[in-house]
Amino acid sequence: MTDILRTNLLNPIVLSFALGVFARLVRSEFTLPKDIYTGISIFLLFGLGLKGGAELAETPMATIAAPLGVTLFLGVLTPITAWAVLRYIGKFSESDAAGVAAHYGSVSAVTFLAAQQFVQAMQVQDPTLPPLEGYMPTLLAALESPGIHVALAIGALRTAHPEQKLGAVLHEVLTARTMILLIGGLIIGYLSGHEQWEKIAPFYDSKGAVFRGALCLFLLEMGVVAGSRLGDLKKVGPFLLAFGVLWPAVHGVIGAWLGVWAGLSPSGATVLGAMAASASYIAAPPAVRLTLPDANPTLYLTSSLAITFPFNILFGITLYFQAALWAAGR
Amino acid sequence: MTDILRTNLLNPIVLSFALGVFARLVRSEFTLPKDIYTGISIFLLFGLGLKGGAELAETPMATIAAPLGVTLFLGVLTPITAWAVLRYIGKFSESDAAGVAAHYGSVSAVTFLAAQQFVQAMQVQDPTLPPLEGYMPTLLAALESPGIHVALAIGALRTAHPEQKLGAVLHEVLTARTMILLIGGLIIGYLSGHEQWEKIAPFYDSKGAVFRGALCLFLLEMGVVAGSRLGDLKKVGPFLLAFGVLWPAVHGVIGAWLGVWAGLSPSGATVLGAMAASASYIAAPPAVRLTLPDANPTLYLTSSLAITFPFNILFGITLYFQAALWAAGR
Amino acid sequence: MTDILRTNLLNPIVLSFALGVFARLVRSEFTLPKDIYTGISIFLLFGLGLKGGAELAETPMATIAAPLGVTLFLGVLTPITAWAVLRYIGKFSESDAAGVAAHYGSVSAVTFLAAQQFVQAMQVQDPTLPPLEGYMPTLLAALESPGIHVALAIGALRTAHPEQKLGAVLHEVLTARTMILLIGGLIIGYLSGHEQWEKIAPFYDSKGAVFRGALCLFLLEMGVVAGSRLGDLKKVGPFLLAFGVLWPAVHGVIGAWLGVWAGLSPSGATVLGAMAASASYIAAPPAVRLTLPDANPTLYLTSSLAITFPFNILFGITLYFQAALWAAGR
Amino acid sequence: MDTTSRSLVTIICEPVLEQKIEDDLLRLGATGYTANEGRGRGSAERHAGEIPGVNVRIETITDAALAVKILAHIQEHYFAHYSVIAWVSEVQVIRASKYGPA
Amino acid sequence: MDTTSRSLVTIICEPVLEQKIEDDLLRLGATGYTANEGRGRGSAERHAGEIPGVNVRIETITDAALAVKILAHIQEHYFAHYSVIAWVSEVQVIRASKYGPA
Amino acid sequence: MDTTSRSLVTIICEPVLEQKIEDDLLRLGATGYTANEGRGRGSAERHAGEIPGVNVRIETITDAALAVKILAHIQEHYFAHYSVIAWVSEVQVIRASKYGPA
Ligand SMILES: Nc1ncnc2c1ncn2[C@@H]1O[C@H](COP(=O)(O)O)[C@@H](O)[C@H]1O
Ligand SMILES: Nc1ncnc2c1ncn2[C@@H]1O[C@H](COP(=O)(O)O)[C@@H](O)[C@H]1O
Ligand SMILES: Nc1ncnc2c1ncn2[C@@H]1O[C@H](COP(=O)(O)O)[C@@H](O)[C@H]1O
Ligand code: NA
Ligand code: NA
Ligand code: NA
Repeated sequence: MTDILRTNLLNPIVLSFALGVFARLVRSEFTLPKDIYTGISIFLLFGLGLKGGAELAETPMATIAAPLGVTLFLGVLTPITAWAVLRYIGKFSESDAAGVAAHYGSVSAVTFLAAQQFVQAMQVQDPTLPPLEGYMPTLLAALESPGIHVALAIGALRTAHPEQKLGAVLHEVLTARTMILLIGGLIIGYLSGHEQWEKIAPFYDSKGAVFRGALCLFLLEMGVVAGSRLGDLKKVGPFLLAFGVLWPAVHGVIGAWLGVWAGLSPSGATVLGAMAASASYIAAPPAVRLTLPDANPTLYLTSSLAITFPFNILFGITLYFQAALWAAGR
Repeated sequence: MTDILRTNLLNPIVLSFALGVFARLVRSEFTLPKDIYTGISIFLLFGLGLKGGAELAETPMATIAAPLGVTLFLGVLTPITAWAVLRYIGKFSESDAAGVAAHYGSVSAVTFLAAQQFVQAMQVQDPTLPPLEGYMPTLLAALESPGIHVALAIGALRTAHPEQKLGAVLHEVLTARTMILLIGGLIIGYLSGHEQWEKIAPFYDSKGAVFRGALCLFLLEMGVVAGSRLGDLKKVGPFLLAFGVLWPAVHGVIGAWLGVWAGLSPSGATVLGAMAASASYIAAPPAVRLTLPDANPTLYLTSSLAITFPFNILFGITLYFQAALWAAGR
Repeated sequence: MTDILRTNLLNPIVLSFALGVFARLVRSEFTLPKDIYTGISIFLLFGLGLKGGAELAETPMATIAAPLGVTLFLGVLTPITAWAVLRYIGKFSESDAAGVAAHYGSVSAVTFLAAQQFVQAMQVQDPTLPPLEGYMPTLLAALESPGIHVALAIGALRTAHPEQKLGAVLHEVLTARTMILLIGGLIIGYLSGHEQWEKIAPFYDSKGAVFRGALCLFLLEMGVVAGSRLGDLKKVGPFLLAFGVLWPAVHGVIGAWLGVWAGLSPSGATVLGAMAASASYIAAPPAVRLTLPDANPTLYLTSSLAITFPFNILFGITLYFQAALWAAGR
Repeated sequence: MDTTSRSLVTIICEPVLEQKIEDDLLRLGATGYTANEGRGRGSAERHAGEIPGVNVRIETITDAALAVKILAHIQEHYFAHYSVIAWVSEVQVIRASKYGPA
Repeated sequence: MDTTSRSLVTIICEPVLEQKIEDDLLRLGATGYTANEGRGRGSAERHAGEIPGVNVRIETITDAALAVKILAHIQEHYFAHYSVIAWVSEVQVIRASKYGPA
Repeated sequence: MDTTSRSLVTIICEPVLEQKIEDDLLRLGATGYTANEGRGRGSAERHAGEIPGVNVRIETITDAALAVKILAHIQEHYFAHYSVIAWVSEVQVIRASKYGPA
């Protein structure tokens, strides 16, 4: 486990994140231009979708049914457990509890990508590991939005907001960049099929170097952003600090275990675990901001960006991998 | 023909365009950042020029003379025919007729690229097809500006604009981004030659995956832009709707036929047809806006972006390919 | 020598720079979007660092000690000589002399890259040349900042600026984008090692096509920027014109000679010479602007961007290569 | 040339509100608006965006009455929970008709 | 510290006009200008650009007389056919000399 | 709805000064500021940046006294050697408390 951890920590992707944090800590003015940051995320998400769609076209419905079901189940379970813990153990306000829960009910695409890279590295070390399922991006798309809606519904039911228009938010989430690119990419990849994908693969190349290289740049900026939130760690209090580390771990282990149970390979289950453990910081924040205006953004942004994201990247994924191996009885 | 059409419609490039339109129709806020959009177009145009220049260095003057002559002829013919139809059949105002004509007299680089991708796909299916001429980008550069000047001259002659400074516009068009990158790229590629090109080819790689992948992203945004113009379709009236579909088809078939006549391969003639059929939406609009201020932008932007561009991408190119095959007696 | 020069001048990288200058001279509105320009420079610097770090991990300390020492020596020598010449022969004001000297004491990463590309091309022509040292980026990082501090210290000692906070400037320079990316990249590359680098190399691929292709785009914009400064050539006077060409040549030859003396290959010595000869136009300007407000930016920006940079790209590098060969007795 | 006095309302808000506020403006009767990105610092930092401190600057030219209505609307709906500030200044315009009846 | 009253002219126009209007300003006697990108909505949408709604915001500080001259110029040359709006407001500046004689 | 009169200070400076001036503003007592990029032309071209003409536009809402203090500070520290201009205009704000005591 320790040397798996070392391999993970000495990975350029993880180190790029660390560099970004460092740059922020030394108050460097360095930052990736906003448009470049957006451009890279568009590139990564669209490539992910295209690849996943092409793979999906070769996947029998029967194979994906169970994993998909488990994923949707996680999309309902995780926001509720997160909300319950925050509300009743953490004594958070209704809005704050629901707001943070919405983030943990959704998923962080970058954490997904990091997990994917991680298991691919593991497969190099241990060729006996079955390959990662190609249709994982479909599960990513499926986990993106349900959790947000569940949590916002809870929040809406238990508070009364003049402003809140759940319909508008539903629309906002479903038509968000991430969804358009991921689901759109999946459909395009599915329709045009594997042969067509091969013709553009080297550009997106989600298995390979291009993808990994772009991910480094992206995590560099993620580090800067997370770093700029470190100052808020004091503000969020010890409970959220603990929650941001422990609860993802719980979700991740459950996710990995359910993944194996649903027939995913240990690699696939690890990625599913990372998805369940991850907290959204792109789709969820605006949705929460508009539906639950009195939820404090510092709480949900800090916990998802500055606590849970780094935890998953640094340690979580390795843990979920162990859980998956154990669940698979390896 | 139908399965050629299917192949074309199920192409990631075309589907990306459709996705962009869809995103706009569901009122998604998704859009490619302006600078990324510009960056990709710079990348595509410059790569196109470099490649074309390197090929040009290996092309005897005699080979290219006839195709070049035909291209310039199309640059004079298409704006005049377009203008005549709009003015006398469509009863458009002098300025509107000339303004729209300027767009159809020029060329859309993206349509050129899509046509190039199309014929390359056809060659995979039918290896007996002679390869696409490498010097096509030279023809693209040649067709870019003449049509604009012809149409604006017509407009200037028949109206009197205090503001209009044809000189200034000539300068504007000749020094526009497209010209600098395309012609500049051609010259650089020509001077540095094939061996040097090989050393940077994988980055621009206009034949291959990188180019195609970038084109997908570009068309995604083109779809968003075209989609945002769909609402104007009502405004432009039935005549322009019909014109935007039928007239390009006429230009395209003439172009393909003349291409074969000038000795181009069916593939080359198809691309030339697509060029003739396409309407500019980058170089022409500002030029027209400045020279013919009272021409209504909604007319020329909607027809070129929301009618003719999609038509060519979806059906036109396939049609011009058929015309070229027929003209070549295959 | 002449045909080496021709090879260099007919290189796409150099020609792209020329195209940019040309675009500016014909008053084209063409320019690379600011964010794309920044994005490419981030890509190039980070890739350079990662590659250099991976190489560094395989380099025994003993091997690099002497070259590193010589580099630091150049970092102290060049600003002092530049300052002395400008102050006592050029009769520049204290601030102007120190301000310009700060630029020549630092280094231009793009000139470094151009030199690297040049020697790689030379190696293709003459396979007997020993390969370029892989750890050169380390030297680049080492030469970035000392020269700025030496020159600013001189300026500070000899003038009295209410505003000047050397501490703040030291921080600013050390945490500047270039340093974060270059040194950060070096450390990441060093820690993750060669095997990990191989996995992302195709994306950054500093030896190969991707890097070269991106460099073309970057130099295109550099040309535009340099071109927009040509008008200032009149303003800076004949002395600075001569200085901007002759002094870099002197620094370059000294650098190449010292490089060979320190055990670098002729290729490595050429790159070191180019580094010594080059003038910074990213790190130095803001630092000088803040510390020596009364130094005239037109002087240092024009000399480094519009005089010395083109000179090195066009002729300097070839010269330093000759010097290195001669010093190596080849 | 005769100029007319109008009110220029400037609103600075976190990006998540841009669309909403722009719709509000048109609904309240503004004939148009101009927006651009900015970054800033204020008393609270409550932006719901990955990148903190980024915000949007919205300007609209209206008649005096509408300006007051807009300020009141902003105050009522957004001040409590969002990072928003707004101010009004008097400007002279030509073709005043463009901005609705005075 | 003594401040002087000057006029701040703000012009919002479609991008294709930026260069032209900036040249006009300097020719008319403005000592400088500041421009930045924006997006907007108005009564007409006549932008000649692929991306609709994008426009440019140009500001120039001038003396009162020039301000009127500029507005008149804009009105005469651009209002008829282009998406342009302009307004003037009074501001207090230091080193008034920078903006031409009062 | 009652509005209060405040001063809007606008500063346009070369990018290298942005951080410095923003810090100055807060130190002098401003409760916040908004900045965005622009490009411009003026009498001098002394920008220390690769890309000439790019500059930053900083706005801050303050009370009248602080506005004067800020202008004086800018004049004293930056006018001599930097490309900076600044002006003040009067605006009406709501929740005036946000911008410090009047
Ligand atoms: N005094 C001020 N002057 C100018 N802009 C301000 C001021 N206070 C706040 N802002 C802007 O309003 C945004 C939100 O302010 P706040 O709600 O105080 O965080 C900030 O990000 C600034 O862009
Ligand atoms: N009432 C208004 N307030 C602020 N900006 C406006 C207003 N009306 C129009 N604009 C701006 O002026 C541009 C052109 O307006 P129009 O000519 O009405 O399309 C729009 O894109 C807006 O940016
Ligand atoms: N009269 C003016 N009106 C508006 N902005 C100006 C004016 N003069 C200068 N500026 C702005 O202030 C910056 C610096 O001006 P200067 O110090 O004269 O070069 C310029 O780049 C413009 O953005
Ligand atoms: Na989750
Ligand atoms: Na055409
Ligand atoms: Na140097």
